[in-house]
Order: sequence, then structure tokens, then C-alpha cells
Amino acid sequence: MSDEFQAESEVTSLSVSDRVAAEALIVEVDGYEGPLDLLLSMGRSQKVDLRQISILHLAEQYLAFIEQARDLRIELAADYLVMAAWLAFLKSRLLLPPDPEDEGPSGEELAAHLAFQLERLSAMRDVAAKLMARDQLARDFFARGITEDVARVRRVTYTATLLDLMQAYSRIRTKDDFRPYVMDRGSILTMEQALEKMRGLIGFAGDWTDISSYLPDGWSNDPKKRRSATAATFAASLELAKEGKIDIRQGETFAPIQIRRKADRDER
Amino acid sequence: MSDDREESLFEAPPMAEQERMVEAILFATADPVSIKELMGRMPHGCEPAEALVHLRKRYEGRGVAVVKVGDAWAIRTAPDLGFLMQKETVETRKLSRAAIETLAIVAYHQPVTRAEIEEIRGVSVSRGTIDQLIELEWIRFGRRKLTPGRPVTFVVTPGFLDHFGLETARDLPGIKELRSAGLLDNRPPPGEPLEEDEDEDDGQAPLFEDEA
Amino acid sequence: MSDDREESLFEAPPMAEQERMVEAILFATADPVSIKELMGRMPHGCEPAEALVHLRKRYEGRGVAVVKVGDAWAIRTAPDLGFLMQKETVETRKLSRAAIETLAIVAYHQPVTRAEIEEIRGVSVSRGTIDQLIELEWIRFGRRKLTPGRPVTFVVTPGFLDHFGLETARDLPGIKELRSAGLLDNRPPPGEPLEEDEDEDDGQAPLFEDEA
Repeated sequence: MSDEFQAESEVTSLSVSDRVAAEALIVEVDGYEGPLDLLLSMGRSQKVDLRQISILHLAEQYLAFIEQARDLRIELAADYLVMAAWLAFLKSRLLLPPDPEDEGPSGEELAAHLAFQLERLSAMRDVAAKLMARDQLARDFFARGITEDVARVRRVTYTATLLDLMQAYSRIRTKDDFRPYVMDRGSILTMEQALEKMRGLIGFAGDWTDISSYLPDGWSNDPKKRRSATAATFAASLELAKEGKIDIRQGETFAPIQIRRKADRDER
Repeated sequence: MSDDREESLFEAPPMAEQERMVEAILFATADPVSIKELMGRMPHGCEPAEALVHLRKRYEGRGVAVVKVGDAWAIRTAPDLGFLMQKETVETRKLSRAAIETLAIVAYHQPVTRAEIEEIRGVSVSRGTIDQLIELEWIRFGRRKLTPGRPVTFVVTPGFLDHFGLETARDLPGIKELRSAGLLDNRPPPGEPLEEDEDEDDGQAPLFEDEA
Repeated sequence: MSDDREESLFEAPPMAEQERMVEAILFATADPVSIKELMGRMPHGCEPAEALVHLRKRYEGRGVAVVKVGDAWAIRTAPDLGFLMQKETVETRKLSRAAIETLAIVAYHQPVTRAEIEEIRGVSVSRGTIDQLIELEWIRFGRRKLTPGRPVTFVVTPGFLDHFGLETARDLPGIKELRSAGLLDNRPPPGEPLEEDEDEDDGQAPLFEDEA
């Protein structure tokens, strides 16, 4: 590309065919990836180490190039024109003696930085090429062809903190404080309740007694309460029979169920 | 590389080299490879059948083995190492509200029956919740209660104490302490004097904050 | 087999056995496997790092090799046998020059912002170029820079290392020379404030600092 450029920079008169060739060059310019790319390729054409490059010479080269390109194509990319303006400024800085009043960076500093940028870009291009020249996976070396599925076994562990625990308990207890939950169970007699009541009474009953007489007071009228109390009392009776404390009998199906204290048996 | 191939058109590579080739091909190919295909892919003059014998021997007792699959050959995991082909991932989740409440009740009331837990919670306790706590080894069965039906009871385990940093379940703060720690609801129970409310406000200093 | 595992809770299997296990696990997958994952899959008490040293040695000069990719390990065919694998070769989309250079800049300068990539290339980087590299899973977003605007950075992935056969990003070709030549320095244009640089020194520990 740099050769083409040099050839192009010698164009002076513009015949139609020259113009076409020059246009082609402009297309080529667009092919450069930005002014730095163009500068780098110009710099390389100086055939010196990028660190020793003459930035002044490079700036002149670039400006001449842009000038020429602009004659042909005014709509040159803004990037190139900005670079041209900056290089023109740099060139003046490099040529004029430094102004002691000026606090900005010196021409030499600016030029050094541009040289650094060019060298860095050049270096990155070199290593990019080296990188791509490496052996690559699925091209030069290969991964396993037959792979085995790894079954994922998910194990879930649960955590809770002491605070969670205490808050949960507080929540429950607090709920109890305010919720008259007894009402919910108002019409339900638990077996434990029935048992407690029966244990107290059983000692006095020496003869067969209908278990319905063991229903607690106030549980016989409401059908709902009576049902629950009867069931609980019956279950409690069975329990007491199992413990060997009472005998239990029923004459026939649906006949009253009777219990009586088991004779001559002390409670342990 | 292409030079090697050129050469090999005239002279087959040494057997050790052929073995390497077979090894690489079997490793990288997505399907078992037949002898015929090996011959097609290896330089001219190679004898993959012989190379396979060597290779097979080399892998004897290793973590993978050279095996014959139909007419073709492949490298496969040694059968005794199949258990390695699973990955266990551990996920940590917060305990559900039902579970933490049940656990709290067991901790505070142990030994406690399921009926008692339900009584305290005011809702039924699902079997899954109990099972989960048992599986976590935070609760276990205690002695049966000497009440009708001899229901089983639940108690907390040493693992529970360990997890929650307690020496004994008795170290759990009582209701009063919970209240003064601001862990209990501030609404005064109906009919109770309001001064308790003030007490609670005083006691808001959260006793357990640094443990959270 | 589960018995073996149970036992191993108390005593790790012998090193030869551990080597077999690592071998089986690495053979079973196309992706590199981290030491952590190896530990997770092998019986309790195993030391895959040590087993890997033995295994790597065992495969030296063979048709396949045990290679390190970042923090993980994989088995890959020996590069000199690539010619046998034409069938397995995956045609990759040809990368544009912009993409190749951008990739190299990310690799050598990571973590690097888009603005820095543009500064180095002297041209704006199109979204498509970045997207293509991300899609290839060769670059990914790194930490945000602690400079004004907190711009995102790009870093290369383990997949990049795997693809180019690199153990770590420190093994990139020529990186030492570039560093000693100062070509990886972030040198601001003269006349620009240096504060940005200071920030970077504080916040963004350069990946290769230990080499500097």
C-alpha cells in the first residue's frame, strides 16, 4: 500500500485516466482504518525504526497526501481532516522556536507521543498476527469428540438462623395472645379432655354405666358438641379399657355402650 | 506438517508414532472409528490394527479404556469410574415458614406430639414438614407419650443445637425475653394494661441483632 | 461403588487411583475442568492438583496431552497431529482485521475500555466487532474502571486461552518484550491530566502486574 501511495504522490497533472486512478486511490484511502493506520503505513515506508521516525517528515507527507486527496474528493472523512489540522499544528510547533509563554506541551512531546502511538499500533498488529498464527483449537488441536454427560445431582440444604427460630416462635405465641383460638375448638372435645374427666369419675363407678353419662356438662344439648364429646369419650373409654382400668360392653348393635371399673385392680 | 505426510507416502511412520495417531484420532472423533477409516486418515502404509493393540494395552487399568464398539473403536470411561460422571450441586434455601414454626415449637415444647404442634400452631402440620426436619436431622422421634394412642413425640437433636449454637434447648430465650427483645408483636393483647407497651418500647434494643 | 465413596469419606483413594479418576473426568468432557470441580466430583480427601502433575507427565509425548487452561485442565490432541483431523476441523468465520486487532488489544492490554481500544487503533471500534468477539466467547466484560463515567472494560475469557492453547494470558506471544518496551503502558497524550492514571493504579490491578 505504501508503494501505491508513493506512486500516487507523484501524480501532478490530472488526465481523465489519472483521475480514475486517483479516485481508486481515494477508495483505497477509505480502506485505511483511520488516519493512524495511514500514518503507520507511511511511517513504515520511511524504512526506519518507528522510534527514530521523523514526525516532521511524516506530517508533511500526510498533509501532501490529504491535500491531493481533497482535490479529488472533497468529502474526505472528517477523521482524516482533523488529523491533517492537528499535524499542521504539530508541524508549526516543531518548526518554530518554543514560545516560553506557552504552557501547553512542546512540539517534541507531541511528536514523541505520536511516535509512541504508531509504534504501539505497529506492535499490536505484529502480535495479533503472531496470535492468529498459533495453533488453534478445532483447527490444529482438538478437544474430546465423544463426551459424556455429567449428570447434575442437585442437593438442597436448608438453613435457618436462631433469629428465624425465635421470630417464628414469637409469631406463634403472639398469635395465641390475640386470637381467641379456643372458640374454634369450642365445639370439639379432645380425647385428652375426655380422658381427664373420666379418670376423675371412674373411681366412683362400681357398676355398669352408660358412657353417655360421662359427657361433660353442657355437651349434651348442642348436636355438634354432643357428637364430638361422645366420640372423645368413647375413644377415652377404649384407652382406659386398654390400660386395664375398666371393662366395656355393648349388648347389641346400636345398644348403649357401658363401662365399669375393673374389680380389684389397683392402679399400679 | 505437510512434509511429514509427503515423506510418509513412501515410508510408514514408526509404530510408536502410529500409536500416537490412533490415540489422537480416537480421542477427537465424535464417533467410534473403524480400522478402515483409521487407514484412510493415517499416512500411507500405516497399520492401525497393530497400533490399536499397543494402544489398548497401554490403557489397561487406566481411567479410560480403548474398547471395540461393533466394528469400530473408541475410548471410553473405565466402567468402575462411572460414578464420577455426576456433579453434585448444593443449593442453600431458607426453611419454609411452616417448617421453621414447627421446629420452633419442637424446640420450645419438646417432647411434643404432632397433635400438640398443631394445637400450638393452630393449623395442621403436613407430613412433609416433619419429614423435612427429620431429614435435616434437626428433630427426631422421642419417647412415646403415655397418653391414649401412645403418640410419638418429637425432640430436637444435637445437630439442631449445633446448628443454632445452643448448648441445650433450655438456652432458648423465653417468651418474656423475646418480648423485651422486641421480637413479639407490639400490639397489646386486649384488656391488658398499656404500661407493658411502654416496657416493650424500652426493651426494643434488639438483643439478637448482631446474630442476624 | 457407593461403598467406595462412603469409605473414602475417611480415607482418600491412593494417588494412582486419583490419577485414573482425573483421567476419566478429563476424557469425558470437551471443556476444561477446574480443580474445584474435580474436587467436587472426586471422593472426599482427593488431591486432584497432585494427580494432575502425574497425569500430565504420563501423557508427555503422546497423541493427546494434558493442558492447563487458566485455572482449569483439559486433554487436547497433540498439535503436530492436526493433519489427521481434517474431518473434525470446524470452519471458523474469518475474522476481520478490525476484529483480530481488537482481540489482540484486549488480550495484551486487559482490562481495557472501548475508548482505550479506539485510542490504540486510532479509529472507532464498531459494535459489531465487539459483539462478534463476545459471541465467540473470546472476550467478556470485566470490572468497570474507577475513572469518571466508570466505563466497562473488556478482558479475554478462558475460552480464548483454550482456543489459542495458552495456559494464562501471561503466555501471550511477545508480551514480555512489549511490556519492557513500554508499549503496554497507558500513556496519556501530553497535556492531558494524569489523575485518571492515578485512579487506575488504585483501582484496577493490572492483570500482569507481577511480571512488571
